[in-house]
Amino acid sequence: AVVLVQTAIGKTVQAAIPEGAFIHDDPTKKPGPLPSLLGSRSQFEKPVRLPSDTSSRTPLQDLYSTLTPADLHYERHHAGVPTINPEAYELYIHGLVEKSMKFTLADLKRFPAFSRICFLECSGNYRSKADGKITPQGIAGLTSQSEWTGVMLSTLFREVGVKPKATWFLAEGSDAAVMTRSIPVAKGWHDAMIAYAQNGEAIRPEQGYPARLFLPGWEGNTSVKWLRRLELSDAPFMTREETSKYTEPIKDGKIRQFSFDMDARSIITFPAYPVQLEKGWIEIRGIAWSGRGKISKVEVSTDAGKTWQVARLQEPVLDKAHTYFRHLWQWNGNETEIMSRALDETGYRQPTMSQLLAARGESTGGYHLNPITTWLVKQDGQVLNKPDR
Amino acid sequence: AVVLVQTAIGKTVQAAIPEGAFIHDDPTKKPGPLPSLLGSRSQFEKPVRLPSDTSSRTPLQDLYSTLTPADLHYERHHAGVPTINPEAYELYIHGLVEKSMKFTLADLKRFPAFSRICFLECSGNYRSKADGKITPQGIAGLTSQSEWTGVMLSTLFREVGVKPKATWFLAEGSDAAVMTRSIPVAKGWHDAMIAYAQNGEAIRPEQGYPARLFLPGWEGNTSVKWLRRLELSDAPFMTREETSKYTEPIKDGKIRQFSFDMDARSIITFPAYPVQLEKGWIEIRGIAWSGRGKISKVEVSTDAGKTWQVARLQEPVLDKAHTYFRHLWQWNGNETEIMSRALDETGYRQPTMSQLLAARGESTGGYHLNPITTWLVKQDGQVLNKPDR
Amino acid sequence: TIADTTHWPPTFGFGKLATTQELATLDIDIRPDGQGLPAGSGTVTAGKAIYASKCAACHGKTGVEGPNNRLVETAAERTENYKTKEKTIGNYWPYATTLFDYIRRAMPFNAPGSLTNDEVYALTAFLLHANNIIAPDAKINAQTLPQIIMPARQYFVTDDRKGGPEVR
Amino acid sequence: TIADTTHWPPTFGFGKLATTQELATLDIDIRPDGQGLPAGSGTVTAGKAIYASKCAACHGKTGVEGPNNRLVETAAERTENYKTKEKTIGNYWPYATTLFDYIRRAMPFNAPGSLTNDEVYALTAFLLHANNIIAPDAKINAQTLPQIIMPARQYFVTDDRKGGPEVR
Ligand code: HEC
Ligand code: HEC
Ligand SMILES: [Ca+2]
Ligand SMILES: [Ca+2]
Ligand SMILES: [Ca+2]
Ligand SMILES: [Ca+2]
Ligand SMILES: [Ca+2]
Ligand SMILES: [Ca+2]
Ligand SMILES: [Co+2]
Ligand SMILES: [Co+2]
Repeated sequence: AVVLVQTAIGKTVQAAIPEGAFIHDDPTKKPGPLPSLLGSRSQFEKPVRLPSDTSSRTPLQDLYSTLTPADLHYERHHAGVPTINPEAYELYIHGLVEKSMKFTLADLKRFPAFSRICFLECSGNYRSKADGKITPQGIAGLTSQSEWTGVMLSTLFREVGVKPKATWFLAEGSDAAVMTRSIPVAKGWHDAMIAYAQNGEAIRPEQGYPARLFLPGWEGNTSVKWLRRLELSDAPFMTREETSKYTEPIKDGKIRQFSFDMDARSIITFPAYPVQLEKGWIEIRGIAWSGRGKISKVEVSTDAGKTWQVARLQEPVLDKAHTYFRHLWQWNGNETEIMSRALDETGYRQPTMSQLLAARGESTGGYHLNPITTWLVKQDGQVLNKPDR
Repeated sequence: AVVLVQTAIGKTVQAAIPEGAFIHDDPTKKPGPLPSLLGSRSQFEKPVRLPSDTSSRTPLQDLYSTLTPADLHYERHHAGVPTINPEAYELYIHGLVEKSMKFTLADLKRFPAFSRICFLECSGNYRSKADGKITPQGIAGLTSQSEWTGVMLSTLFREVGVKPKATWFLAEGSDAAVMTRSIPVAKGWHDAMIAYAQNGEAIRPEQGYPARLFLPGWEGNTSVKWLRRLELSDAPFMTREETSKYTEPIKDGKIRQFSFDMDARSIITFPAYPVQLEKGWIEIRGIAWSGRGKISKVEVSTDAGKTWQVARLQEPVLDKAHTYFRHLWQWNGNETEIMSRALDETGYRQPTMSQLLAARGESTGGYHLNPITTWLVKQDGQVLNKPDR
Repeated sequence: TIADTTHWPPTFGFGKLATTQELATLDIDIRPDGQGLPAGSGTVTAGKAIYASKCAACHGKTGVEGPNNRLVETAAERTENYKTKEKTIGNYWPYATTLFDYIRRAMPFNAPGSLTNDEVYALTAFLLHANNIIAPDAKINAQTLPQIIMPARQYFVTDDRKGGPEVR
Repeated sequence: TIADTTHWPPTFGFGKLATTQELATLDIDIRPDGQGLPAGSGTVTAGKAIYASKCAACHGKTGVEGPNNRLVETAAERTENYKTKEKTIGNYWPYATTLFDYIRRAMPFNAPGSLTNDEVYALTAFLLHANNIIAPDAKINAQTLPQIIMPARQYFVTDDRKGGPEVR
């Protein structure tokens, strides 16, 4: 397989590696940089969030699986990202407790720790665009997934002695919004965490450094970041974020409050706008999740909803976690619509926008919208988001 | 709870937020930075790898769970990190195949994809220091864990038509070492991947950007990075890395070759040098892993090996993955030794260094050493690594 | 619960007792029943002046114009169903105490936590009046504020969904 | 295998056929049976000169001194058990073909891939002679190189561990 040639000066040169390979940037011809303190992305990869004044969205279409690199985790905050010195950090727990206490960050880390992989999602995670030129990041980029580590709130409840008549607690942040939400004590005992680590390392500033409340499966706003105080009480506090915000008009003139669970949802992240599709075999890919438990099934339709097939789920399927799904499809070049719908272990099946509006009324506001996302595949390979109504 | 005071100018000021809180850096008093394109670590957190000329080690003692942030993933390469343009990238598969083929990166991504969380470990992952002043990073920092995504090699084997008489294949990188290893074809069919993504995003340059071989549970060097070529053959190629390197002297004057599986191992990462320990309740924490399957149990001793207790394992326990263990211990301030040992599902139990040397002979070289790590806890709270013999 | 606490000690002994003074500093929340409200008071007139200098730039001259969140419902809107109009204090806030709590902790946006309690009472009075909820001469303090019944109170219901096939 | 391929098409049709020319360029490996060895040849004398100019700086004047990897076993060491001495080509390399393959692909470290095939043959001859494996006048080429029996060949055994309780 090695070809030999004679050069002018009579030497046998190694033609096995041809002229082209000797160019300056042939990586086999020059040792590269030595091991370093910290890595960085390839110069050829530049994934970024999509920022607005109040949030920044994860580039779902650029990710290959369910973990979100910490610097691409979505952001939503109400008065910017505070800078908190971990040496000065303290978490107070008081109110209906035996002992009002404060814990330094070092204290929190000394308690028995717990880790879990979980999604986080803003309950305002829905956008559309009339011309269909919107990416998965634009539509549903206010959800991300991390491995969270911290102390179970139940451990701290034990330590301070939560009184039996405590039914709610206030969680308060130390950002400039001094963010507050009321949370049922039952959630605190069940699976709430005070998280100080994300994907193996300290939580990032945008995610609540040095410590946050983390409520698996619940709307992101309730997982109060930069947590400074928990007050146990016998009633909710009716803060601005659980009255004026994060509530939604439903039927009969009512407004739904304390809608904590994130409903099951899925989105195809490939193929999606702005991908230019080629005919032939295509692996449809996306994520599905439910705040109420495990994803039991994801169904995919490649014929505008006429028939549905069961997609493959990436193992392990975890509780309240983004679950990657994949489905093989042979595209023959005809115009069609592709879509996915998630089913969770409670028996819930992700609805269409029409079903949602039929159930809740027309003016439902911007929260807790989890409709099936439909992608229109045009004959020329263009993929556009089909407006939901 | 709010105290009111009268100021000189007769106004009621909000004493609920005291003088101190009005200082410039009170995060509740000034909106912070707005949402951004990319996040970064808190200015107070500076985890780094520990680089040498040939490798860079993961700061195990700074991590809170089993995922390694990509920029802290250990590095080991033999001629630096090449820069590879993903547009120019091609993977060739040839030799004992029906069709010799080449695949661009885009081609690789079109095939059905697969993800899994797995550790990677250099088989030279062992260091000690006579004075015991060595961190988990120093002792065993050549292992890290990521979620890897790519195409199963079996999928590509199907596509090129691997011939039945192919028993080995050569994997070749495009770094300046043009790294080569011979791999049994059976591993290729079983669980080998061509990985192009790590923790959700494109693989980092130090981990083989844009694509690498990934062999779950096998010594890191076999998972050839910056992969450019696979040649199917009926015999191993006996490259320098599988003869002069990555082999180890054993008993009877023999040298063990093709020692692929990483033996089960564990290490306590807290408390560990240079931690200064305080009396009282301590959660002993660490990681355990096996290249041969799942960790079935981790045992911890806090009395120099006289008695052993079963540690809690963080769920889900995954195949060939770092498994976090935690164990509660009340330290009374007396000098003692703490240690952990991993058991895997084949029934293997992590040995002491004496057991290893008894089994392999005294001059075993630097590969595949997985002894129990012992930490000496001194009365003054100092924690030192106890030399292994 | 996720942790198996069977073999845990009754207390780990980490953390310290919080002092009353520390809690007084931090415990700034106001409950619907008025718990947490400080001494002091405010009038619509006083609030109008403070609003003009510290709030109008972002919420508009009359609380309607923006550029930031609309706070006030116009007289014309009052006859419509709340669903057809923009959210305001008049049509979407169930508790008056929330207004005091939120303004004190988070407004003005560029200088949160800078208002005196009297200023907050006055601004609360002004905004309640602007939304036609209290009289122009009402005086707002720890006793009167929790008594106010907000127009939107009647609409709020607690989510009772528990999963399952039904879309709600 | 992990993928369920039951419903897969026989081929996905991604990728292209590789041409013979492309493979000739990349296929630089040498097998123990000599497959892959190019035409050309080299002598100990020629190798000695090239070694002095291109290798000695890193591996030492006689291949013993370093600073980088020791390549040569001294006469004194030859009598000892291989375990007691530093690894060298003489005591730890099972195949002579590996030397050609490795030098050609990876050395000199600062300019890998820059040697001609004749230079690689010559360096291989020189290093084999320096380790007392071939005669000073031996000529190394595609026919002779695979014939050489390396002293360490006899020690190599394939790992046969499969897990289980025994420590080996
Ligand atoms: C620099 C701009 C700015 C100034 C000045 C300002 N605000 Fe605001 N205000 C905002 C923004 C932005 C929001 C929305 C914050 C959010 O949603 O987190 C807001 C929200 C509010 C809300 C809640 C509205 C809702 O729909 O829930 C009230 C009430 C409010 N402001 C009152 C005031 C008062 C009273 C003042 C003066 C003391 C004031 N604001 C000054 C920008 C401002
Ligand atoms: C600039 C320094 C440098 C130069 C010049 C150099 N080498 Fe090396 N050599 C190294 C290093 C470093 C290694 C180890 C590389 C590794 O382990 O990945 C090495 C390894 C080797 C090995 C393998 C040794 C073993 O133990 O496996 C051989 C054989 C070798 N070199 C031969 C040569 C020859 C022949 C030349 C001249 C053509 C040469 N080297 C020039 C630095 C150099
Ligand atoms: Ca709104
Ligand atoms: Ca060695
Ligand atoms: Ca309170
Ligand atoms: Ca404030
Ligand atoms: Ca070949
Ligand atoms: Ca080369
Ligand atoms: Co809600
Ligand atoms: Co090995």
